Amino acid sequence: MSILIDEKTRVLVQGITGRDGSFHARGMRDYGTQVVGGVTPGKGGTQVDGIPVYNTVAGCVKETGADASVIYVRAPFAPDAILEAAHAGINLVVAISEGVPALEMARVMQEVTALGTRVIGPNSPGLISPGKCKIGIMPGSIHMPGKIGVVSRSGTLTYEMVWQLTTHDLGQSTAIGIGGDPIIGTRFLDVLRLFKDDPDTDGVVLLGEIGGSAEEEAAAYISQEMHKPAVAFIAGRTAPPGKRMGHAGAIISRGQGTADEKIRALEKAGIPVARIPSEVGPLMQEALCSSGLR
Amino acid sequence: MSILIDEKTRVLVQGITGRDGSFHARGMRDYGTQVVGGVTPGKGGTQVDGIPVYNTVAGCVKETGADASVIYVRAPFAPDAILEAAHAGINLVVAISEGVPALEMARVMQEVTALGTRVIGPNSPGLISPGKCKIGIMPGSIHMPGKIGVVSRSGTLTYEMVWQLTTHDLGQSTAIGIGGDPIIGTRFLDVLRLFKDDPDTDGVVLLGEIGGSAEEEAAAYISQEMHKPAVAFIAGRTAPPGKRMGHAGAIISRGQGTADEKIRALEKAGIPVARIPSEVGPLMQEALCSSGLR
Amino acid sequence: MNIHEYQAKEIFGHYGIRVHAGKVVRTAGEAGDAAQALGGRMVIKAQVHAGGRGKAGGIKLADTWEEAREKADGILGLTIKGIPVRKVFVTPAAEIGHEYYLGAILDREARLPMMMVSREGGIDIEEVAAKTPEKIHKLHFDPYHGLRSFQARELAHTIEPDGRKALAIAGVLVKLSQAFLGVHATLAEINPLVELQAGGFLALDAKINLDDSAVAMRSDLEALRDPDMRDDKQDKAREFGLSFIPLEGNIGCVVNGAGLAMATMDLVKHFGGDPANFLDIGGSSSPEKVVTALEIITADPRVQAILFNIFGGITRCDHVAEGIVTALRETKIDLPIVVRLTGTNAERGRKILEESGAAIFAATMEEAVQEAIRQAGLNDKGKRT
Amino acid sequence: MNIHEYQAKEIFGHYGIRVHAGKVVRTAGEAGDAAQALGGRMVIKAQVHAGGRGKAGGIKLADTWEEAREKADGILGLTIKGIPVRKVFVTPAAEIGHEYYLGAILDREARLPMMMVSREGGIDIEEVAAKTPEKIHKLHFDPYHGLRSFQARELAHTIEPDGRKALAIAGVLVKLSQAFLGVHATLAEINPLVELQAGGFLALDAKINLDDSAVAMRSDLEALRDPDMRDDKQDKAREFGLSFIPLEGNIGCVVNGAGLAMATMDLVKHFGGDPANFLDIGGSSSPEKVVTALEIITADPRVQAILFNIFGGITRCDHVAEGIVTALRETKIDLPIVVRLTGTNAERGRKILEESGAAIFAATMEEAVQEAIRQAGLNDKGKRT
Repeated sequence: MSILIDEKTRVLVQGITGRDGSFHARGMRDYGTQVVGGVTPGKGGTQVDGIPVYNTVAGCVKETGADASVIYVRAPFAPDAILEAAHAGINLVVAISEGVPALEMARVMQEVTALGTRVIGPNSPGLISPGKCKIGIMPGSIHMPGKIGVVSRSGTLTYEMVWQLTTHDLGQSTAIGIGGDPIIGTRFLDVLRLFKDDPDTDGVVLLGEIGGSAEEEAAAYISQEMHKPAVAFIAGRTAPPGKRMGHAGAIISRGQGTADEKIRALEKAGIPVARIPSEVGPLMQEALCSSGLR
Repeated sequence: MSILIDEKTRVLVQGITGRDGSFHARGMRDYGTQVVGGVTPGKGGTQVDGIPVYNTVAGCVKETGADASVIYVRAPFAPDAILEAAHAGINLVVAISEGVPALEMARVMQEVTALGTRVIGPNSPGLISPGKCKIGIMPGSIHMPGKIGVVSRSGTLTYEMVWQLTTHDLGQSTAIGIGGDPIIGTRFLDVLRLFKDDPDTDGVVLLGEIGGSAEEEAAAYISQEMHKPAVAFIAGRTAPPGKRMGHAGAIISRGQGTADEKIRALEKAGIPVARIPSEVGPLMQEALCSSGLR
Repeated sequence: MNIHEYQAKEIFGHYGIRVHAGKVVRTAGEAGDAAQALGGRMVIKAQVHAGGRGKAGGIKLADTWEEAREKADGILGLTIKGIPVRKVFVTPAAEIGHEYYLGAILDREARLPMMMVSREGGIDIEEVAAKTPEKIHKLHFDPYHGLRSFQARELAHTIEPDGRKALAIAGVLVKLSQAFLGVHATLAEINPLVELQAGGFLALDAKINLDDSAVAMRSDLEALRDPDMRDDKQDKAREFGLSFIPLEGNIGCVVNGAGLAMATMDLVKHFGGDPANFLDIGGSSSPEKVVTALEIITADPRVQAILFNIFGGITRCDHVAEGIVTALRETKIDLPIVVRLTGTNAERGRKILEESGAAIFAATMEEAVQEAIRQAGLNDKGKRT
Repeated sequence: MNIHEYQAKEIFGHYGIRVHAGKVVRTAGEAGDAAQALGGRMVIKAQVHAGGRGKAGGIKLADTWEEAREKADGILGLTIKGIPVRKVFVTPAAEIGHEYYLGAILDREARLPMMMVSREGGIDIEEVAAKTPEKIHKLHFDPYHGLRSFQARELAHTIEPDGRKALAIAGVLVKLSQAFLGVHATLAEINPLVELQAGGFLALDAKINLDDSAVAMRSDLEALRDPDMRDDKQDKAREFGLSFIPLEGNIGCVVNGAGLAMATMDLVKHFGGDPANFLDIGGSSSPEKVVTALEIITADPRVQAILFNIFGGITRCDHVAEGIVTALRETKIDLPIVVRLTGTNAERGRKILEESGAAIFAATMEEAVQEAIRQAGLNDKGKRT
């Protein structure tokens, strides 16, 4: 099993006629994802490699029965695209777009939450349930079906970690990049809740970074409620304060949100924290063994 | 019995140190209403005729246990006052203030609805459950306890009708002025639902006027769901189109919202409509008789 | 509050909606100059707060500036629905394609702003609504944010199948919703929105009504009030907190409360009379308000009798009586005054009036109305003989 | 993006918050003139994007304009936290009463803007937060409307018992929330807000940080960027879609992805090395991006070795390899280049590099980092001998 997406998920691509949208629409379909349609306002009626294009999400949903959407539109148009999907009844919206103003996301999230739609991102690489469905931009080939859940604020660092898990023969149930922005639709906690309830996720790898306090809250949740083995890695131990490290959310602000704080909180909660990336696989194996899961 | 307010209602007065606020605070108390406190920002700690004044509604609620609020502040401050009451946990907010921009009320109502607070008004004379509690500006003396519910978009016209009911020995369970503005917190339909469920309301007098289509919807509700005798009167049969007749909501706009349309809808629904005010009492008596209630 | 087409176009222009340039002028000569400056074929449009300007001859085409001057001269001589035309708008005529209707209103029932669109633009939208309501598409929008782009696109697609055109219309819809919110409109309408043959969409006509309550709080909106359209009486009434609307009849009405004032007018008509006005003296009425009310009413030579219908609540009947007595002392009023006083301090009020001997009393609203009608008839006859 | 105190005060002034007039100048002479024009006792404040200006001697009082000139001269010679002071703000000194803290931020967890207030203003708010968190009161507010007046009053009462003073503070809070929303701030802070002895409340110091994503979309916000604070390398990086932050070390890092770039830096440190920079070439990387990245990195004379850590996904490893080869052809780079390529087109990339003979390959991230550290050491030693 997996969380959020599987072989039955019907995906539509917002911004499908753009460079990124068309490239990744093909990539997702090639991986085996059911890409049932795309949306580009004004280009309805055309096709992208056989995938039908619609003017509106509502129109696409009506014709294709899509229940998930992935957004590749440019940042200024992303809030509207998220709301369009939510109002059209889409359950899961994955926003790849980078550079969405945080205040706009705060406004969008108020509305989306009331509609009951789950948003992943923005500034997310997407999510994948290996062998079943991939929604996003990650290279599918490095993944392997299995029982480890991966949740991360990063993109390529996630690939690095997933690849390592795969080489350690630790397949993944679902791997999710929740996005590098300060205001995001789905937080660590939200994903951990899902992994907790997924009977086929045995352990969780949590990849954090500087900025905010989501890792601290995740640590408390894991130790108090999740009761599944978890291993963490936090990027940015050497990041200087006050600088935005690539991700809009990766900033140590007034001495808060440092990697050390996060590592302390995780270790205090009994969660092993890898000091270097290559420790993640072995630590996970160890954690599974001591829980009797391996 | 009565709806919305009774002898247990604990009322606070927003804008109690103003001319209208202090005058009507006394008037309400003299009628027997439990006026437990007042609010005027910056004047907390003072008193108005022995009624304690607080800086914030939250502070007043905490100290006095108020569960209803009546607002006498000037129009520009009324939206904030309504929200302050709603956020402080007040169940019933009665807004007397006149001249609140309709768009501001639309914004306020979105928030208030989510909080589950009932708002009466703005531009309302208030409501009264005769002999129990009066919240507003109506002359208490013309009312008489009894079993007729009165709901009206007007002020003095309501007094005229209530006085007539009283002289016909038809006492009132509760009489409510819902307010003359286009966007109001409680509509005819909302009040009719309450009267329907009130075992001690035998019949309802509905006083409408030109503008909008609330009377038409009320007509449909009364005939399909309320199943209690009702009598109506509609003011503004001779009002010229396009002019705002005193009330912000009393305007025939593009031929819509005329008195004739409303009268037609009511009569079609089997509700007797008084042609002149003095017919209301007799029509109500008749309606009660034919329902076996008199 | 109504504002003129040219003002509405200025607002739309400010919000990024394309409108033709144009000039508002008060004389035929200025109209000719404006037409010459703008160049080409012109439309000359009467600027009055009244619908049906076209049918009334208030909108004319002109091929040359001389013709523009001539047509403006004709329009400036018109009176449309009782309002003399004091200004015309001179604006280029466009070669146009299809005409659409776009309009935003405040929906009372949903308590939200609502956008309405139709492919049947350029004509009376009420007619479309009455005959073919399925041709009007509606969507509520957020009172803070305005119409979202995706909503605008969905709405635009209901009236325009072409993807590119629909996108352009959607852009106008978003801006229209923002203009609507920005000026606290109760109505903001583009009828028609036209596709220019040269490409692009343009608001050919524009109509905005503003929320009086918002106008009262915002000087920038108050500044849109046209002094030409002002009525001295209404201004004076507003200043004193009275609500006054002139009508055609001969019975001047003074009532406290808008609903009761309407009901009183209706009752006058019901008994065969004709009210001269709607006048609500409001809640907390002082003697001064009553004096002002009487001044406004007696300024109308058609008035033959005055009817007071007062149900005292906050309004104190003695204040009303004092106002009547003061007005009679200060100005000569030789009209019969029928008074019905009930409620707060009614007895005291009646005593004040009895002492002055100025009023005819009635016990109920209906008696008062009937007596006023009788007095008006007597008075009128007395004058004629 | 950080902006200066004087810019933040301009914004606050625009939103109706009272601030002292003042002038930004670049020379001591201008500072003297400004002090003379403003009159009275002055404060001279360094305008740099760094905290702790006071402790660093960047804020001075001056009783006369001659003294203002002198103090400005001293401050304009300072370097605060590595940043040379190029501008000072000359502003009147105020006789002040109590000092409060007011600040708005975006709360990530609640996903809402949040107002924070404390009666302990004028000092380091982080210290208050760490030692006596109960002295800071917080309230979320609506991301469209801003703080409601009643919320502002409730919040003001938590830090000021006097009703009238609390009302005045509440007024500032509402405006602060609106300024915060209006400029898409991530932080908008008044520390301290002071009560003037002459009456009224004034923002004595002001700090605003802006959301880079919003700045990228709004030219009015972009215009607030201080050219003095610009870094040519960072500008160039931004222009090519790279994210670059200079550091102090000797190993130039080129990585795709922000998280991986941070992890790479951490790993360099972990193995005893010292990164010269953070550099994320982003997702869809073209050869040009890589060329630009190499140009920026090799401009730093401290760099002794270059480390590429590429996990190809959307990033194609052959593009990265082509970029390296092109850069080597166009500019003379005599630094060791350690390359780790994995993922999309890694094989092809390696072949391109092998042909040019330019790079040292590593199979994993850890091997690459260790090799880069070794090469930097060798290179450094080689140069010194």
